[in-house]
Amino acid sequence: MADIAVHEEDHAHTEHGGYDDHVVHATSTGLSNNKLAMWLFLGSECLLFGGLISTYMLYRGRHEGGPGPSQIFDIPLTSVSSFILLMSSLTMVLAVNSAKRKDDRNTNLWLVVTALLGALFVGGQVYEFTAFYQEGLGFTTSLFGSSFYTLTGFHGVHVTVGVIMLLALVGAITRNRVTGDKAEVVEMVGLYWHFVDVVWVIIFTLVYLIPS
Amino acid sequence: MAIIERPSAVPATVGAGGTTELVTPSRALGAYRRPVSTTGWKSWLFTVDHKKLGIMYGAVSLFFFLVGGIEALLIRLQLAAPDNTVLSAGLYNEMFTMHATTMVFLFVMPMAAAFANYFLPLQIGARDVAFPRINAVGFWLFLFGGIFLNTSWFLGGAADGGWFMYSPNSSALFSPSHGIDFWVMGLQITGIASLVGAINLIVTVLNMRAPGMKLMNMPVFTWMVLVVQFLLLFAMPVITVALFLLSFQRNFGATFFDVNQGADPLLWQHLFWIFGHPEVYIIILPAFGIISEVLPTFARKPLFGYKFVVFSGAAIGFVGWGVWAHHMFASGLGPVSVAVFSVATMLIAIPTGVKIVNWTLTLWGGKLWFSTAMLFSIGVIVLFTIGGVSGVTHAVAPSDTQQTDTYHIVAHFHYVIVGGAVMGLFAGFYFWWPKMFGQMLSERLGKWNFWLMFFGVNLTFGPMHILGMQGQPRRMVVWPEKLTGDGFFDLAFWNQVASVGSFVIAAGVLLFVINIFYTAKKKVAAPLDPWDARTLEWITSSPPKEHNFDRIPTVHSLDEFFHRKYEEVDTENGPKLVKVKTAEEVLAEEEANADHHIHLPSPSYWPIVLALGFPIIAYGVIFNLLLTIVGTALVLLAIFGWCLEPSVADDSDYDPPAGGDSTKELATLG
Amino acid sequence: MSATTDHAAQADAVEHHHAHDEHVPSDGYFIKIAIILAIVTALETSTYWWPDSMDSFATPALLIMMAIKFFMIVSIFMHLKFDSKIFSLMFYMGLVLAIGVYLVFLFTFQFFRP
Amino acid sequence: MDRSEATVTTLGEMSSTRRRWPLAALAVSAGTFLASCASNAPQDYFDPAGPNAEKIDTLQRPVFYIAGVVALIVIGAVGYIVFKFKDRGQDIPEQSHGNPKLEIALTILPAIILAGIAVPTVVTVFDLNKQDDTECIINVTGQQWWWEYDYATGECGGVEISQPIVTSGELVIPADTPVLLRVTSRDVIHSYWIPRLNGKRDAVPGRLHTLRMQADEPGIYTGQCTEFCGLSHARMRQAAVALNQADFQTWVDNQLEPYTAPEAGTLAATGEQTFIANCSKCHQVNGIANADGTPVLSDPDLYVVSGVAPNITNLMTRTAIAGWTFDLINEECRDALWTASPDEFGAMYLAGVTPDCFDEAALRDWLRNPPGMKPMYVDPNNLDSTGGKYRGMPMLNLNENQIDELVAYLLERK
Ligand code: HEA
Ligand code: HEA
Ligand code: HEC
Ligand code: CUA
Ligand SMILES: [Cu+2]
Repeated sequence: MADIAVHEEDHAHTEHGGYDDHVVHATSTGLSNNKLAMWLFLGSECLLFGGLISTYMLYRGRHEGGPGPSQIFDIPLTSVSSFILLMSSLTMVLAVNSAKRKDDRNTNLWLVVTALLGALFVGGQVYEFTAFYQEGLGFTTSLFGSSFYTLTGFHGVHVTVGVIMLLALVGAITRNRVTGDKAEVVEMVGLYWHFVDVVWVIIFTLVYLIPS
Repeated sequence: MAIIERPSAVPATVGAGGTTELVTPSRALGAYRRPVSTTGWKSWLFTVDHKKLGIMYGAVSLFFFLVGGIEALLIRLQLAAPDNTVLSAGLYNEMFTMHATTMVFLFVMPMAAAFANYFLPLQIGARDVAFPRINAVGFWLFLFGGIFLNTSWFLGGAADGGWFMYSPNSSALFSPSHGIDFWVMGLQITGIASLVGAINLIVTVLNMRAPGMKLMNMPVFTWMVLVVQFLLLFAMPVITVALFLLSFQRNFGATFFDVNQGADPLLWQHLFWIFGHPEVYIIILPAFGIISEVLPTFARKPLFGYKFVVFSGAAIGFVGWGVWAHHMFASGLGPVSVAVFSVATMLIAIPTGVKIVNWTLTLWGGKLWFSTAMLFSIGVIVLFTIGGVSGVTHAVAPSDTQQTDTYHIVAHFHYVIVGGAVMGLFAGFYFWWPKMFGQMLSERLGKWNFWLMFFGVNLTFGPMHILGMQGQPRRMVVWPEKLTGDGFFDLAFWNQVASVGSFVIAAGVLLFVINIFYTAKKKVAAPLDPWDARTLEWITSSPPKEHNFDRIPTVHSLDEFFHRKYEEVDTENGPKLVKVKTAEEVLAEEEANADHHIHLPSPSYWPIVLALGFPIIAYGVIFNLLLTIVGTALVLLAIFGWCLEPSVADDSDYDPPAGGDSTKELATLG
Repeated sequence: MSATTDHAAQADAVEHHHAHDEHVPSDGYFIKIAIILAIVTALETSTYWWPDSMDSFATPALLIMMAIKFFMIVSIFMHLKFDSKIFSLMFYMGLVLAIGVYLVFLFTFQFFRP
Repeated sequence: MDRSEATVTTLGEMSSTRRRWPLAALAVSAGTFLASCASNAPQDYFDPAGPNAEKIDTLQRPVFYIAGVVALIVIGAVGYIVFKFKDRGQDIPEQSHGNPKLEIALTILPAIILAGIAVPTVVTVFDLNKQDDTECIINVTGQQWWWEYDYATGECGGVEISQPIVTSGELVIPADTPVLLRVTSRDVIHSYWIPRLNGKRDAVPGRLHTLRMQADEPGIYTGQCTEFCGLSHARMRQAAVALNQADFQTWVDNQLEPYTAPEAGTLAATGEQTFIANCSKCHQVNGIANADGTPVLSDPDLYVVSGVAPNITNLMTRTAIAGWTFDLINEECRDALWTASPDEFGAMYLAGVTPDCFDEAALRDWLRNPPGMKPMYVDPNNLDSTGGKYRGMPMLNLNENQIDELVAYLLERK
């Protein structure tokens, strides 16, 4: 993702041995290319998740031959994991703030915490899936099953990708391999992470909490 | 000579203040060097240059146009006589499915991407796009996706569900071959290409404009491309969802379209058309952009009502989201939905009409030069209008229940697509060829090309109006003799006319292909400004240097180039436009004030590697999950390499070693 | 190089933001926001134990709380409130389009029929 | 439908059409939108034969004219400008950038025209959707690749239907009576369309859609499945047959007549046995019984993906089979029937497949090799994907004797 704005006249200065493009990118709008791209991507993701959520909404009541939502959802458990994901947004913000202060140590610390919380969430989801499966809701059992697993699965994959990105970022920061503006890279991963959280905010309400 | 600016240990001037900083070369980073070839095949495989990518996009889509065209000719051969046996029923179904898929996804969309890639940076005065490597990935994904899709012909048969692939006919039960799996996965792959391309181009337009290039100074082509990228950005995810649902059903047993489980087949229709209708504007708007460049150039006056044309383009893009269900008037939506979508659809004729009117008024009072590009553009106005008004007859929902799924629809969309989008792209070919290759396509062949296509389109698709109204449904491998009727309107006669017409189009297209080879062989250099053009892409050599502009031009107005050449002088008979500078002089001035120390992105190995992983994953999903793991590993490796790649090539990698001033003198594009 | 700065300066009349004069809220502020979010989440969860008779009240309440959480995260954690309006435009364009299109989509399935 | 014959006629067609080439150019340039004025093909949708199609027609005609005129104006304007302003060495024109007032005017004008189209459109949408005057309800079910009609018991246009009637291919309705079709499907999406009576309505599995049908006069109105439904979509046709009330009564009575077994010792009687042995697992003939008197019941859901095969109790009352694609009657009889005046049509139709008219070629070919005539996914080696079921009628490897017997038997199913 983090390609460098290239047509600009820029000056590179070496830092820590790597070729660090610490460049002031002058763009027409004055905005960073990378951040703009990330926001566009997130705008696009709205339509992706919108489609999955609508499909789920349409099909949630159709579960002949298998358990329905109200039979299997474990609201207290999901609430805990929702809370965990929510808090990971806080730690992410703290990581971004540390990065802006050029405080690598704290940046890394918060990134690791965020990744752990994310991993915990994914773990919760894996547990939830196995539990549901044992209660008779397979991917192919019913329309409800297919659309539930697809929606939450897509979200889970997004979280997993986020965790990998966070950990890779920690590695890159530790070894000074971040190309481009470090704070901005952290911020970009942060945007992605918050978006994934925000999607869960919606899923948690629409899928789990609203009585069907 | 290296085109890639490499960091040299010479002091470079930085910033307005003129402070000097030392720029040192980077160090090699293990295996992750960047390739540096500027000529030869490697320079194409690893290029990140938007112009090279543009040319590759163009070449590949042209190839797919011929493929899709040959499929169309086979369709027309089959339909030339009643109960014909050129194609079997199964093959015929594969043929029209792949004809449409190839034409839409592998020809028109990527051909528009070709022009967008090549000319958008030039038109806004940029040296490249915002994300050159992502740009390269887009191209390779398109190429590999297209090849993947077409390998289905040899691996058990192509998709046979029609291009909108309605469920449940697309379920494994009803289409047991792997064709639809190829279709689903192929479109996913090219879909990623469109999505990343869209993000890239939007950022480019917003962020990389030359000084003075306000949004309202941008050429209309750039504007239309921008609108298209937004449409892609928001439409691709919708089809992505639909395709995922379908492939989960076909490959992993999900139940989304299983009616026995209570599924509603209309789910697919909605998702497809929520994508599909914006898609038709994705198809047409680049062509609108092209002819909005061509018409003013050859009328020698600015586009009439620039702002109206721009806003109407945006309006089309916007309203286009609210009309998708006009493809489902017979699907049983219920009267309220039908009425709402019917009226919404009619609304779209208003902004589109604005464009037609403005083009026509651009011509009014002009000094019209009928070059081939101009002929094609005028052809678009005429043919698109015919297709557009038949679109309005479809928008009238009750009449559409008669028209839908007949040849009347086929007539409508071929008029707007072939008469509109394809002819528009051809206008682009003739208009921009000298800029891209420094050679003029033969105008004489070009005019033959135009007239054959123009008559061919009318001969092929005109009769389809009659066929439709006489009740011939589409997608029928045979039409029966007993239902042809006789007299003036009989189906047999008009089907024959249409079939003959398709070969007339083919002759036109063939002339274009011949023209390319003829031109390449003749090797006559084109004048710098053959058309007396108006926009920024002409303020550079033909073909443009690798860094596009010696000096980033400063823009003062719309039609910047024109205003540098012409000035208004007062004469006795009032003000008069006089040419004060030739294009050569304009260019010389730029060259004389060239920017120093231009920094261009280095080529990269990773885009092609990354893209290659996707078809492997897709084959894996169809044939053997082990392959999927291999593909995924390749993708991960490529991402890893991508991230660790230094931002420029290592000094010692340059070949031949550059000496002295490394910023100039670029290899030609060949 | 002078072209660069010209470039930026002469470019569009769009608000010119620079990486450094951006408003960066303090850690404490974010923690406060997080606490509010946590409280809202607790409220949301509590609806699960509300009696069935309150269902018709719970749904709108949940939707409102969802929206509050959504916009707090987006505008504060994701800085949209402090950042350039262009970012907001890009994101909300997608969001509004998605909401609009999919609501109509569900409407055609008579999803909202009681 | 002999193949060589088809080729011959094609060639004949070609030579006769060559002379019309100049006309072709003329017609195309004259604007094919106006093609609605005259017609010959039986599915011309500008030739309504009932009130529903009529409503559509009165809506679409002016729209087509408007569309044509708009197109002609644009083409005319472009043509005029191209002629008037071509480069004759004039000066470079003034660089004018537009004229907002003119622009706005030319934006509003189409808006007004479209508003004029939108209002009657909406009115007609709701008008066509009314169903309170329905006098007869018929269930129409599509499957790969034929239509089944199921007449519910009750009154239909003044005629009492005492027991359900199940037929295929030809929809028989009382003329001048508002009929409501309840359209659905058993496998993929199909679309029911009788152009001269009404627009299309998709037959979507899992959904029930309604479609109004009404023919003013007795006659036969052809149609075609218009939603792509797989391999033999092109060979999924249908017709609506309208009869006046008395004739409709006769038709209903005939459909409900009890089964008459073939006379013992005849070829047809052997055919009955052959039928029971080979066919009745899929096809139902109402009333047919084994030698011991037990009724023979078909079990198509075991053999066919969609779960049904056509009910052929009264096969010979229909004029075409297998998705109404292959004629049971010869060409003269077909032409006579299709062009019969409303008065004589009923009698002609009720006569059914008479010995004079019967053309057994298609039926024999069908029994010999159904997938050879109509592509269906019935390759016996390739049934894994469907759980062993066929998607059409498979080749049964009947010998010519069996075919003779079956034809003799089927000829009596009227
Ligand atoms: C380039 C692609 C393109 C474009 C631009 C359009 C443009 C339009 N289309 Fe078309 N359409 C398709 C490609 C396109 N379409 C395709 C591929 C299909 C079939 C898909 C399939 O089934 O396979 C289709 C199908 C299709 C249908 C569904 C038909 C059916 O299957 O039953 C409808 C229905 O409303 C429709 C309507 C319209 C309308 C109203 C416009 C309008 O945008 C047209 C507006 C333009 C004009 C009207 C002309 C200029 C205007 C004036 C001169 C002003 C004055 C005009 C008036 C007052 C009338 N189109
Ligand atoms: C971009 C879109 C596009 C384009 C450009 C075309 C172009 C053409 N189309 Fe296509 N068509 C569709 C999109 C398009 N079509 C779609 C979406 C459908 C619906 C499919 C469905 O129902 O699912 C369709 C369906 C369709 C049908 C209906 C099939 C059916 O319903 O049964 C027909 C029938 O005539 C047809 C014909 C043609 C013809 C004759 C051309 C011509 O314009 C083609 C002209 C081009 C050539 C003839 C190529 C030239 C080739 C050569 C000169 C050979 C030279 C070779 C070498 C040099 C090696 N098309
Ligand atoms: C495995 C099931 C199966 C068997 C066995 C079978 N058929 Fe069929 N038959 C079908 C199906 C399915 C169709 C509909 C095909 C179509 O039109 O697409 C059909 C169509 C027909 C038709 C056309 C009916 C109409 O109304 O259009 C006739 C006649 C017919 N079969 C006769 C026979 C005879 C006689 C036999 C026995 C020798 C037989 N069939 C055995 C499945 C079967
Ligand atoms: Cu049934 Cu097409
Ligand atoms: Cu559309």
